[in-house]
Amino acid sequence: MNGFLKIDGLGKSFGGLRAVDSVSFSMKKNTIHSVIGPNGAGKTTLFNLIAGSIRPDDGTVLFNGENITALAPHKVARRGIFRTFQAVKLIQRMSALENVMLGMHSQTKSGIVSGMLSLPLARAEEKKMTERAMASLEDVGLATQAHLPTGSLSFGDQRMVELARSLVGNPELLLLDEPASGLNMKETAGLTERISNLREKGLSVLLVEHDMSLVMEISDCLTVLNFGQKIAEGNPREIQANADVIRIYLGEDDA
Amino acid sequence: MKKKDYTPLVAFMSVSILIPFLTNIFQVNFFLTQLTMSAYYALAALGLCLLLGYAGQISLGQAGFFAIGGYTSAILSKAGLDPRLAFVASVLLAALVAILIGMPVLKLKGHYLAMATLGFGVVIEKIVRGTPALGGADGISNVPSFTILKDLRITGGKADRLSNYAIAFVILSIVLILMINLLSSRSGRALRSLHGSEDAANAMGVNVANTKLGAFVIAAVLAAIAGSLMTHLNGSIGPGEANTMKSIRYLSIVAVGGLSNFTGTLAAGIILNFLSLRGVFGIYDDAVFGAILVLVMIFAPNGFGFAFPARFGKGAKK
Amino acid sequence: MQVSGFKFARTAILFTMMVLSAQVFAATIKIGAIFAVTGAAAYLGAPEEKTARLFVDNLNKDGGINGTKVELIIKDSAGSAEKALSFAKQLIDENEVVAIIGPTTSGESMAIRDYCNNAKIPLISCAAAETIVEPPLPYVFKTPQKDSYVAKWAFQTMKDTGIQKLAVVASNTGFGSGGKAQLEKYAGDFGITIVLSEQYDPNATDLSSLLTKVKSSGAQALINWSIEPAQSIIAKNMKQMNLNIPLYQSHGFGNIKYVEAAGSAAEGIIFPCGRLLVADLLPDSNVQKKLLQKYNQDYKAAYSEDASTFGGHAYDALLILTTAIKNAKSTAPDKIAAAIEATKNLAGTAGIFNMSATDHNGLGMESISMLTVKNGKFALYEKK
Amino acid sequence: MNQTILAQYLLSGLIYGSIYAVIALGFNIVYNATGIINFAQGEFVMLGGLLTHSLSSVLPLPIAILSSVTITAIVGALMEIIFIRNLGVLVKGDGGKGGVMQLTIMTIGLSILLRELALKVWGEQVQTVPFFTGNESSSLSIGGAHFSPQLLWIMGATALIFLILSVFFKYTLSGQAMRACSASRVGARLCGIRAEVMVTLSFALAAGIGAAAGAVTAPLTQTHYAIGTSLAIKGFTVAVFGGLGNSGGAVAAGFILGIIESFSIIVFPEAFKDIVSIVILLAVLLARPAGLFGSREASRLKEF
Repeated sequence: MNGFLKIDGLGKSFGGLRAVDSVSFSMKKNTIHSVIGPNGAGKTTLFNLIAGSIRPDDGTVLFNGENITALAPHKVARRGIFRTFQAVKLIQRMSALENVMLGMHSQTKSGIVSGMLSLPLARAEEKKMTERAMASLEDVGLATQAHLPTGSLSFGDQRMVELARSLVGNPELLLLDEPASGLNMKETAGLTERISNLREKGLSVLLVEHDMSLVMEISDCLTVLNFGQKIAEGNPREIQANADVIRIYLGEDDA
Repeated sequence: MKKKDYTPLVAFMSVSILIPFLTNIFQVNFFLTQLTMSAYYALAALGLCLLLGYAGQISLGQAGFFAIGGYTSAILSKAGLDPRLAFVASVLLAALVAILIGMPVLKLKGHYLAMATLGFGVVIEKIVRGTPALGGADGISNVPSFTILKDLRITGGKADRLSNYAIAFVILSIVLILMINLLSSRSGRALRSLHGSEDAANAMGVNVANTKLGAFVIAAVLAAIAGSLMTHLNGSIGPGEANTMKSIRYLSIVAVGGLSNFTGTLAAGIILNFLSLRGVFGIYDDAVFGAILVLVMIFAPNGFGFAFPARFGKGAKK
Repeated sequence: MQVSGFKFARTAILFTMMVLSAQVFAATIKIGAIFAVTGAAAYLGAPEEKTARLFVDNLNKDGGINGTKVELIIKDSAGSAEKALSFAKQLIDENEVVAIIGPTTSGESMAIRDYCNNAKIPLISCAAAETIVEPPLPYVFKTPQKDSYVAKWAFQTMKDTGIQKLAVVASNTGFGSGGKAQLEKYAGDFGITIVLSEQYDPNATDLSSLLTKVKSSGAQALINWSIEPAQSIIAKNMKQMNLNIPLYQSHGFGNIKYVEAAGSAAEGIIFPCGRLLVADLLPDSNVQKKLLQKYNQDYKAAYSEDASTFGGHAYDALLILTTAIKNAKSTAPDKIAAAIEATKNLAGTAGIFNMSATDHNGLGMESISMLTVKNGKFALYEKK
Repeated sequence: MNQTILAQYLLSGLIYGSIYAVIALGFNIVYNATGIINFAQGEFVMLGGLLTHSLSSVLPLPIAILSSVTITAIVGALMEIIFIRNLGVLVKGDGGKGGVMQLTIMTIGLSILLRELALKVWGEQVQTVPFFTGNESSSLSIGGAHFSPQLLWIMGATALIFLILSVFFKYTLSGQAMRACSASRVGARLCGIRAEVMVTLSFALAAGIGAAAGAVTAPLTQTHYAIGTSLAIKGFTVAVFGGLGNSGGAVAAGFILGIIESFSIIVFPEAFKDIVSIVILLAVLLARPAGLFGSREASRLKEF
């Protein structure tokens, strides 16, 4: 069923600037789909439109057939779509473990009262969340720093905590907003390997990224944006051979 | 397995049990009454600590909810209703008002939220001061005592000093337990994430608006409980309880207590109010609280005081 | 800066010890005083506190009461009822005072009235509200004149000058609402109908809109009942708005500062008040004259500002209390209370006090006279 | 309800409005330069009134007013240098220890200290400032409604201050520098603007204008040590109502609220006047979180 994620004529303008201009593409389940394009092409805006943090002017977003266009971010998360942020957004004063446990918020339901009275439901969920979070931290190799406040972790580690946080609620679709930015070669390689084996675990990933080596290596399908419009789509080989893509990246061939 | 961090609770309860023995040894049992009054003021400050310190939402109207609790209890119990029902009614009314006010107001941020909550407090004070049925500027006096069990009652009499001290500090301990549990639970974590980054909380499925409202209602309910019990203890309540300066004093207490730190707020709330109620500051009473706000913001904007490691849920050994 | 929880316990114990060392035993007569020295009622409380200190200093210079010095413990309640209650309990249970004077405002007095009465400690309030001593509690008294007498005096003068339609404005305080209630209660007895009766915010900085409402109500005269600076603002606003109807004030106007503030707009204001402000104009035969003049001179010498009738309430409270202790020749609170109740024609600043089992204020209609303002000074009002 | 009565209500609305507007302008200056709401603004107005009262007994009135404006401006500058600056947040971007909210809370503490200081110096009694023209009883009239000439002075002062501010912020170099500081401290520093000086200047300017407001309104409103608090709450209400940072909005909002309050007397008792303006403010805030004339984007982006 290819109606996994369908973007149809999505548009958004800020004042005069038409940041995203009726972009449409669809994404198959259990694939890694990347959105690339030069700076200011509207990648992040498109990403935020899908994640629900900004409202589109026109167009629709369908996920598993359901129209989630104008849903608030926390409702989008509840439908199994988790995201990371370009500038890592973690709760500095909370430990890494607690940050990751926050990722399971939408999968658990104990309320304020059961929390206060620490009723069995709350305690059971607490136990489950702690174990899952520790496991998720182990996946990203940060189990030892679980109890340090995230403010004291290195930038690369913080990215990993954010990744762990978005994975702990085993989402259906993971939105990664330039995960490689600020990482060195070694960390990017680790990240590439980690994202590709997510696919083996049945996860689907929508990636917005500059790092061509990462994108070309793991993407099943690519969408190329330029000045808010989709100019190309296809697998990595087709995109690398596409004249328009080369032109916008490498500039006009004067010869 | 992570166990909740009850150390602050143990420290607080041991001190509060110790104090009556001390006052007995030194024959200063009259301290207990003022300590009891301070405990109720600390309870209202505890609510603000949760709202401002943990959920990061400022409120300059906490005294308004204290007054709602106090006045509702005073009027209903004077009208003959059993004080227990009056207490429940006052807490429910405060929660209802908190929801009605909170929903719209919590959309605002920073200065706008400060102004809206300040305005709420001023409106409550003007209504209470200007309505003859609420006793007008003289407030309401000879409010009946609150009989919880057969011989356990909240009243200001000299004979009931120790029992009232016990009631107040038991209530504080219970609330402290509830708060510690809340903070290391799922909704507590969501509440704390608001102070860090609302975007992150939103992205993780936290309904930011409802969580803020939850914190706002809990703060209002704690203030109403404090207002209601204090009114029975004193046997009276005046419009002064809803005054802006009172809300600012709660702010100073939370600030010196360490912003996001329950024990610090309790300690600061009890000690500062105790000194103020004994007139130790004399005519500089307001000045002391003003100076506190200035000094705390200079030296420790995130507050110091009897800070316990602010993170709860420390869990396994380091 | 992390401080472990047990520091909290140690500090609490340390602090308790420190306060205990203040217990000093001295053979003095301990009297408690609660005044709103700061805060919204500072206009009343500050002069009261200054007067009380002056009174006790002079008393102790003349050897105190029957040779024993008086120790006055003054607490600033800033006009808040809960602080007044806390201080009352502290003064009674801890300092073991024989009696308490004050508090300044009616709200505070109502809050602590029952506690003092149950503890059998005499309380002489400096607040005006009638409800403090209606019905009289054995240990509770008050020195300011009854609001009803002040209202009746004003109505009598209005009746004499043919006023039928009256507008009432009062500040939204204990003082204001108490007066407004008495005005509304007794207006009918003098054939006066109240066409408008409203309260305003005590911190009001301009009342021209309220006075416009008075103008449109067709009132023939306006009476304002408050202790705040709003009294002068109303006088000025009326002149500025060309609202030329007679302006009456309450005994709250008894402070020359308000006349200075109102300037030329104060001319002709009529208000019932004690005789303190016109002491020099009184005939020598007047029993209060010497006492009032001495109080005025001592106060001016000590604080370089004019004495006000508000300070006089504290003077009278201490006068009644110390006289009662002298007569009772004992500091047992119950004997003092009985002696206070037995106070007979004691000349105070507010009038001649005659207490009784049913009257715990002791002042009659004759304690008040109508005053007016003539070229910036208080003067006795002569009926034209 | 005849025509003169309506005119009279309108006039008293103008009196309230001009008092609120001139005070709200002070809030906007500090907000424009620093993003803080300076709760001590009410105390600057109080100081202006009390200083003018004291000085006017020894100096001719205009000189007394000028010197109290200068003294208060110095107090405002010193207050910023001693307390606000060392918190660093305003100058080193967010490198400082506390955020903007911590600074606003500090100004609450400072306002209390200034009030207690004034109690020590001037005592608790009420003080007045002589009228600029005529005296307490002089009255002018338009369409049957009478009012004090001081109203014209207040409205004149409001207009003058508004004009000075608009010119200053738009056309003078230091005005633009101050606005740059508010937009981004780091950016301003990169352009060579000495941010510390700008912030101090903004407090001095706000203090001076507050004092001027105090001096010009004191003849009507009288002044005493505790008058600052209620004026600050009203000034803050009007500044927020008009849109924080928008001086034109503040003046308009001041007059709108003043007139509404004046006419509200017909229905509600005067004691509830403040409730009317707060309820209106809350309604507007919820409809337009940036206030009547404030820009929605600016308020949304403002980091609190």
